[in-house]
Amino acid sequence: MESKVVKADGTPQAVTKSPSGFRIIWREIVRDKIALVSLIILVLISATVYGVSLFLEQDEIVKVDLFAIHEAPNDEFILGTDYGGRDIFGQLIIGTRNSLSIGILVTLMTGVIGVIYGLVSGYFGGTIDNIMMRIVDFFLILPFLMVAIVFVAIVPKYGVMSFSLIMTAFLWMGIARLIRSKALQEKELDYAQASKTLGSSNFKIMMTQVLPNLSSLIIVTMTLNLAANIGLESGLSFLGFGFPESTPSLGTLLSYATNPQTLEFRWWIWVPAAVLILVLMLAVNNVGQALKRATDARQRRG
Amino acid sequence: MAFLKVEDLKVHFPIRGGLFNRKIGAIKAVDGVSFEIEQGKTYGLVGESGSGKTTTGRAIVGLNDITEGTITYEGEELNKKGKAIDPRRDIQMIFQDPYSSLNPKKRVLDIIAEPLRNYEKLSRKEEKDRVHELLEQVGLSPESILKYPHEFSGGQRQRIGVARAIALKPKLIIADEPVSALDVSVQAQVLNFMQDIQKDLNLTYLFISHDLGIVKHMCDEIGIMYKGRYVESGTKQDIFNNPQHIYTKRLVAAIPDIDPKKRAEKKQFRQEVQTEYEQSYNDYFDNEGLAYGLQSVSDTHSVALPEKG
Amino acid sequence: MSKELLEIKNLKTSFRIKDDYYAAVDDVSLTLNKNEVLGIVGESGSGKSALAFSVMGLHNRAKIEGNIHFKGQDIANISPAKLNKLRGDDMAMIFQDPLTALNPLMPVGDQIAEAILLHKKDMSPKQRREKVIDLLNKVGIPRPEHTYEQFPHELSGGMRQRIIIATAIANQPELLIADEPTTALDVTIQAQILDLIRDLKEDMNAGIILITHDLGVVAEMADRVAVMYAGQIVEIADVETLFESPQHPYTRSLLNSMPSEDESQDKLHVIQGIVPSLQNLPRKGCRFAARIPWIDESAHEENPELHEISPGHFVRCTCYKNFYFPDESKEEQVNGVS
Amino acid sequence: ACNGGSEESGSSDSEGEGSSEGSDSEEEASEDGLYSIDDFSTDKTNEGEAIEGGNLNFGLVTDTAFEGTLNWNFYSGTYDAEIIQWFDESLLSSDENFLYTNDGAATFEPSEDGREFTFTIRDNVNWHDGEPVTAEDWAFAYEVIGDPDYPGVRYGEDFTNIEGMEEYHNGEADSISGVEVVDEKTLKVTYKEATPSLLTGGIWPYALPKHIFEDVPVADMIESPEVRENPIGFGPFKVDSIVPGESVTMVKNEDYWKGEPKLDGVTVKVINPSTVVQALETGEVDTVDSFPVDQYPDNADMSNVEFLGQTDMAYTYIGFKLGTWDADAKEVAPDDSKKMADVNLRKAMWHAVDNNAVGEQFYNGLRWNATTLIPPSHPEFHDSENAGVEYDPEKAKQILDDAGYVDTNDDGFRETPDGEELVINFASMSGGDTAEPLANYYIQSWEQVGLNVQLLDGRLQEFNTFYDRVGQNGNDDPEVDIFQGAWSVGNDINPAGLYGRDALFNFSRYASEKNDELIAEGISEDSFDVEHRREVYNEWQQFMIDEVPVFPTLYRAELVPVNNRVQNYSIAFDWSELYNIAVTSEEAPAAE
Amino acid sequence: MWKFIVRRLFITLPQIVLLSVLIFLMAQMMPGDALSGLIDPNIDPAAIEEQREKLGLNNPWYEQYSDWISGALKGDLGQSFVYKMPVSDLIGQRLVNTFWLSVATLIITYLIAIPLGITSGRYNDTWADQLITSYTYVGFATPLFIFALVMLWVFGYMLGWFPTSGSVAPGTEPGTFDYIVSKIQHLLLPAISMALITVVNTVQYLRSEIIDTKQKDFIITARAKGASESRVYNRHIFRNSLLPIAAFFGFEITGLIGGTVFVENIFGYPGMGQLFLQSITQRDYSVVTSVVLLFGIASILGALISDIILSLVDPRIRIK
Ligand SMILES: Nc1ncnc2c1ncn2[C@@H]1O[C@H](COP(=O)(O)OP(=O)(O)OP(=O)(O)O)[C@@H](O)[C@H]1O
Ligand SMILES: Nc1ncnc2c1ncn2[C@@H]1O[C@H](COP(=O)(O)OP(=O)(O)OP(=O)(O)O)[C@@H](O)[C@H]1O
Ligand SMILES: [Mg+2]
Ligand SMILES: [Mg+2]
Repeated sequence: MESKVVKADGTPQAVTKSPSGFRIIWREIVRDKIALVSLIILVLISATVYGVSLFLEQDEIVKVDLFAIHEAPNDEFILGTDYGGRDIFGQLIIGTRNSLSIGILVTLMTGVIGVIYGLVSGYFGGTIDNIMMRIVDFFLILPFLMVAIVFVAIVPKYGVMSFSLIMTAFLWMGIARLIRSKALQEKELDYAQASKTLGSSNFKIMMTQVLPNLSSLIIVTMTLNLAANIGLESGLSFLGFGFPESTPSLGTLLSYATNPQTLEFRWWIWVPAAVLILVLMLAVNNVGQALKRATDARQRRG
Repeated sequence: MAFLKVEDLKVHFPIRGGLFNRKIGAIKAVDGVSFEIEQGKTYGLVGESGSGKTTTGRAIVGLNDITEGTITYEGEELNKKGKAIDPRRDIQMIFQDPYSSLNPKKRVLDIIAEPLRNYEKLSRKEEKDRVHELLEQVGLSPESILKYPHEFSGGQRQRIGVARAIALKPKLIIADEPVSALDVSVQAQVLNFMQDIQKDLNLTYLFISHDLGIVKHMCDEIGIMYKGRYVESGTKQDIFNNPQHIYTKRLVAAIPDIDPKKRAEKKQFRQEVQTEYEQSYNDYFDNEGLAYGLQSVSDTHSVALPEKG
Repeated sequence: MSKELLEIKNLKTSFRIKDDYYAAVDDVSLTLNKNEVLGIVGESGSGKSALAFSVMGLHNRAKIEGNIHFKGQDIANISPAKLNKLRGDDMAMIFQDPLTALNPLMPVGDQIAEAILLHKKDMSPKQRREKVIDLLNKVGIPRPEHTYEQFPHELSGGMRQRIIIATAIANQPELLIADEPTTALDVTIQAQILDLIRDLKEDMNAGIILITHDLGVVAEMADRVAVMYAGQIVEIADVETLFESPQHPYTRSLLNSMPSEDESQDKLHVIQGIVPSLQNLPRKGCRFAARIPWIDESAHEENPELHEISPGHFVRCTCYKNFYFPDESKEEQVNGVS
Repeated sequence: ACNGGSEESGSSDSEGEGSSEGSDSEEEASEDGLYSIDDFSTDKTNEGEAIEGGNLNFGLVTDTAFEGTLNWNFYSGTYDAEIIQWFDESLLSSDENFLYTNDGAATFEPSEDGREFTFTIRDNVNWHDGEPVTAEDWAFAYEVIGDPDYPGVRYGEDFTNIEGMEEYHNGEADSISGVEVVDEKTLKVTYKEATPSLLTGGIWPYALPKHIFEDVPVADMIESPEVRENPIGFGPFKVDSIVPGESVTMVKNEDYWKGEPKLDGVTVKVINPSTVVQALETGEVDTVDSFPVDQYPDNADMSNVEFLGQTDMAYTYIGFKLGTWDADAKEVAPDDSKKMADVNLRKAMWHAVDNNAVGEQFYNGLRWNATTLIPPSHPEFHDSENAGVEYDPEKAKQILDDAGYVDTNDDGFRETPDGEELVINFASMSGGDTAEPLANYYIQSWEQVGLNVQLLDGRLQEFNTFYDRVGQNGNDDPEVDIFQGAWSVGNDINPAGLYGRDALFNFSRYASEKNDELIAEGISEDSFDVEHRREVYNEWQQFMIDEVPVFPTLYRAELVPVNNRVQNYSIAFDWSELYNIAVTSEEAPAAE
Repeated sequence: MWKFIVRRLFITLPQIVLLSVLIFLMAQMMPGDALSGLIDPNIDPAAIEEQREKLGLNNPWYEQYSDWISGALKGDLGQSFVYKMPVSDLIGQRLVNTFWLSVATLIITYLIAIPLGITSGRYNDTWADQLITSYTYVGFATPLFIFALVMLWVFGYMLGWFPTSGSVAPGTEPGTFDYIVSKIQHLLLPAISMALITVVNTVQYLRSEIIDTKQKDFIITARAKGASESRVYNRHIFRNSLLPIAAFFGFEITGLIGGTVFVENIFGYPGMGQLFLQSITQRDYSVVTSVVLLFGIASILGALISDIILSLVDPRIRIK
């Protein structure tokens, strides 16, 4: 791909400096108005959520107030309260922070594990690859939900970190497979072969030659994964295996909607969370899709 | 003692299948190839696609495992583990595709410095100086050092590849179709340049190509491969003026002539060769369609013919 | 009726890049007669394929200006339906890469049959099949019945190229455009394919445009040769003239850079620089001037035109008159990147 | 009949239980959005003219499938029981105090010493297949449950108390000496000990049709088609078809011993709790087994139903760990060194929580302050005079100060009298919307009086985990200091199963001689005298208030909405006239 | 072909065994057991203990496991502790429901996805494409369970078009026409809800596949033959683009398993997903193990089916 593009318009004399991969990506996002808006929204939400939550005490927010149960939005509680008399707005802020943190943590951890695993498997190929892929296959058939449930039951402190770890244990395979197939292709390319003849060790080739060439793929996949991962926790919470209420998250807020009374009569508890999830996922997805276009020359806009 | 000696080289790739992914057969990519190269010379390896040229080259630099046979470099057998000095430093490779052989994410500096970093402990400054020196040697301006490969034309890229290959001052370079991805005009540039540095650095080339015109231009000795085996080897003159094997003849006849006036003549010749090829195919190839062992017909010239008698 | 099969007049094919159009084929005029092979040579990116695609009407997002008369009909701006009637029937094309040019999921026989089906609607499937087998025979495929059912990936490069040729000649076209038909093939196979095209030409009495960057192929195949550089024709002449007395600096450089038969010359000629990209093409003055900097600027025309220097031999720009190869010893100094 | 919560609820005049008039005011909350159980009736008001036949749709509110062991002798899930009651019934009926009466399908006659019971089954009581229900069938039930291969969970003290049962169960005897078939319709059962509990559910009142189950091995009965696909009984309706886990359709049993049912049939089907309101509003179901009380306030004005209500046979409590379970001796081992061993501490913690506020705020008055460990659902034994312990944080502080629990290091929390940090670990169960805020509320309340109570692991415990840690297997988790649980109580009020010395379910592991005495006295022969028994239990209730091994927190209301078209319906515990139910229209009206 | 299938199954065997051991271990790690749910002062703890002993719940896990696996090898998946019936019977009932739900979902998914994907891919960057793409984005961002809840509300209750729980109307005779109609009515809404969300992936995939194929050289060849635009699309582009979708089919099965857990719970549809959750909360180990194993086998089979389909429709891939 790359070579074709260059072959057609790579004139060293005239092109002072062709943009690097990151620059292309950035340009693409800026050009794509929706993606740009999405990115701005994302940054704003994250800044607000992480910023404001610095001033909010999680313990204070989840403090039960018997005399403020189920209040509709009013001056004191901008978004009303839940059945514990707890401020929804505060929960929303902290909840978004927690959900975002999970999304990011899981994405990063699955990313790191998946990339390394896939890289090793794809790079070495042969029997190693065979064995490693069987392991992946095995993980793929594990009943994710059940394991999560077991963990919820037996892990005493169930918080953002332990939750992310469990999720990670089950979500690294996708990216590992993707990276593996790319690494399989990439290592056959002459530049990787050239490195070998130049005396570079396998590890060095993997890390310094092959990996950088997968970077745009990794960025795109991780962004799209981030979108999916933000929604993950809400699903488990819905089934009742998410966080305790003392750790608010978008999922816990959303899962209040399983109570039909809340769903019908107390929109302020779950609608903001639903909207936020939707907005977050849409925004991340938009950015991800723009990144995807940026890395795929054929789909690049202009 | 020959500079590089390849003896009865075999490289087989397993074909896997069956119930437990067992080996059920082998692709005999290289199947008993022997040749010698003298220092400072250019040895050409010619053959049609899939005949095993690349595999031979890769086996010499150590990218492919050898199934059988030996490769001796300056009297030392390659592929023997536990040697004090790594002779591979002396053997480098230039790749066919200048677009894929340079890591698109690396700057020229990093690309060229890679072998230096692996083998020589240089300071930043020394390293940079060496790279500058190498760039100069291959005729690229020093400011290229911070650019990415895609900012160069094909010919320039191939020069970067060469700079990298000569960084360790190798003695033997395997050039696997170094110009076939390039335009005619650029081809010339690279070929000229390769000849120049050969003189300057006293390099030995194993020049792999399927373009007979270029091989003729570059090489002193030539080996013709067919389905993993040699069909003929000899000096340039032997091959072009006195081809013995029908396959070689066919190859030579197929080269288009630049002179339009010889068109008819050429066609005539080609047809003759074709007729001969069809008639005497069985004299030159065994039942499996493979070439026989080499028989020397002169000091320099040997041809794959069935043993007489 | 004139014997001209195809007449291209002032053809300009422009691609949209960012917000502007850039001409990849710039003011090209050509004629092609029946039973004639016109070779087009030039470096990569010089616009050869763009020209061929324009004739076939295969560009979907390019702007095409000028006229293309095919059998007296202007096909440059013609309705898709009418064009579809011509394509594959009266004019056909052979592509460079025989693997990607075939649908990987269709038996090759069906792919040939499609060309017939589209233009000979009254043929029965059985007749069609026979015709395909016939064609396969014609292009020298050993077991046509067997091959009919095979898929592209099961065939070698040479075989695939034969399939493509069979598809192209299925309806006895009067115009055949071959865009680098042998670049991807081994020399021995190349020779066979070229022979095949030549035979077919004689059979069909067709006009052929043969696009290549291999001067040897042109020398063997063409009756007339056009040399393209940066979207323009810089020289056109019949094949003997061109190889015997090339005039344009580009043509001469090109010939000089080939390793030649006689080994008198140790060093090959190098053309400095590379073909500029579409956006960076100099649109004024001699487009080749930048690559022969030792020739004085005054030697070039301001608006280079084709000059007929002998009957049928045209050369663009007057710089050919003053052109010489620089001193051999200086020549190796190739420009660095600036 | 009960007093809890009614003072604070400030409801308009409370009407007597069972009054059928004034339905208008019943479902109206007073101005502060509170409801009172006193405003609900257990009986459906009849409106309009009943039609001939018609079908009733009965919803089982659950998000799981029912198990489908449709026989009294084998079932273990409550949903199965809700289904079985339509087609099979107890041979003995009981009154509002859960005492067996002689109005049922069988009558009984206790002997002088109260150890021997002679039962006589009425003549017109026949199985759905026309076979008469015989003494053999009843005895057969005893034999099956007592069989060593019996796969259910009913074999317990009620059975081991029968003479010869243990020998039979251990395989030492071929028959149960205490169970004797006198004639076709007469059965005699002899017990080892006579206790008043026998008459409140201590007798197994269900028969098992021998002619059907005779040839089925006992171990296989529970999965036999006779239990799962074509269950049989002698109740007012006959099972017609079953969609496993989802629904059961029944048609009337014309041969029902009390008379032909008015309805043509009944359909019982599973309704998800989250959609139960819609199912009622649309008339998809006429009524349900129980209605999620937390959904009531938002739907109190549902126009097509009448809400029936009564005090549930259950209470919520907070327990204090006072010892451990001695598995070898199979009894409670009290331990004075436990963190909660000081009764003052426990008492103070009770004073510190405002259960009336909890009931009003979390449950809109549909749960209310509990006073004693015998809930008002058992009016005969619930001591309505006993006011329990009132909410008084100042008093709580006072008690703690006096007992030496003071804050010595100024961290805002009290230390133990020995000056050590006091951190109390609180285990509470998850499930239900209010579980978490409720637990937090308690913690906050205790913090108000200076006690540092922490939620165990910082979160609620899932059901199974909770009971594992609290000690359902006898392995009490030493981490747990206090816990919040709930008990639903049986017909028999004998507290031995929950607070006795040898009760595994005595999770607080409290035992004392006085307690042993009182419990024993409650089921002594003297206690056949209800008056005496009441006195004993009043004393026990007060004793538990003084000792506080656990303290009750909330009593609860049970609400059941019934479509307006339904007639002759009641949720009273002693009501058993299913055959009398009628409807006024073919289709159930939907809500406006 | 058969050899290939056998080989694949052979490879998966150890996976399945490992899986079963793992599930067993996990089941043991979960607090409580199937009888914990019976904490009821009306039931004698001794009776419960006796049952535990009888059911072997007090045995060490490996004994329980070997009992179970040796039964499983004979086709006996054991007894459900909660339902007191053979697990195979229990699963049998649910499997049928889930099977039909999945089939309906798949059919609806493809019925929606293919036209949308084709439109979006063929006319890319038109308003129609943008509309469809927006839908896929929103669909991607919408949690399935919220969507399903809303669907249940709107179509089940507000409009009353569909039944709201169960798999069949009570009292309908199996085998009758009414029964079949009722079954279909019951699974339509869950299937549509699930399909509308899962369709998103397929549409996106199909779209990019078509855009990809559009730029292939052989499309130019087809045009050069004189094929009209519609023929080019129908004959070459769609056929080639639908191929990877067909191969996706098997993997969809794996995805469906996750979806059914949510959807069956929301719609009160008694299938495997519901059974799974329920038996986990009830600690009905033998059922959990069997259900998970079936899920595992289903996803393995799904992958296998994908490979087989791919090899059938794509001549480039040959399975020996
Ligand atoms: N890693 C490999 N695994 C299996 N087969 C291989 C491998 N590398 C090469 N081959 C096979 O070995 C044979 C020889 O390949 P090789 O690349 O050496 O040919 P070549 O002469 O260089 O051809 P070309 O002119 O196309 O480069 C071919 O049939 C090829 O398919
Ligand atoms: N669809 C397109 N959009 C934009 N630019 C194009 C397009 N097709 C070709 N070009 C540009 O037009 C110029 C001429 O391309 P063309 O393919 O005709 O060259 P060519 O002479 O056929 O080269 P080659 O020998 O590599 O095939 C090149 O600069 C190319 O980058
Ligand atoms: Mg090669
Ligand atoms: Mg081209």
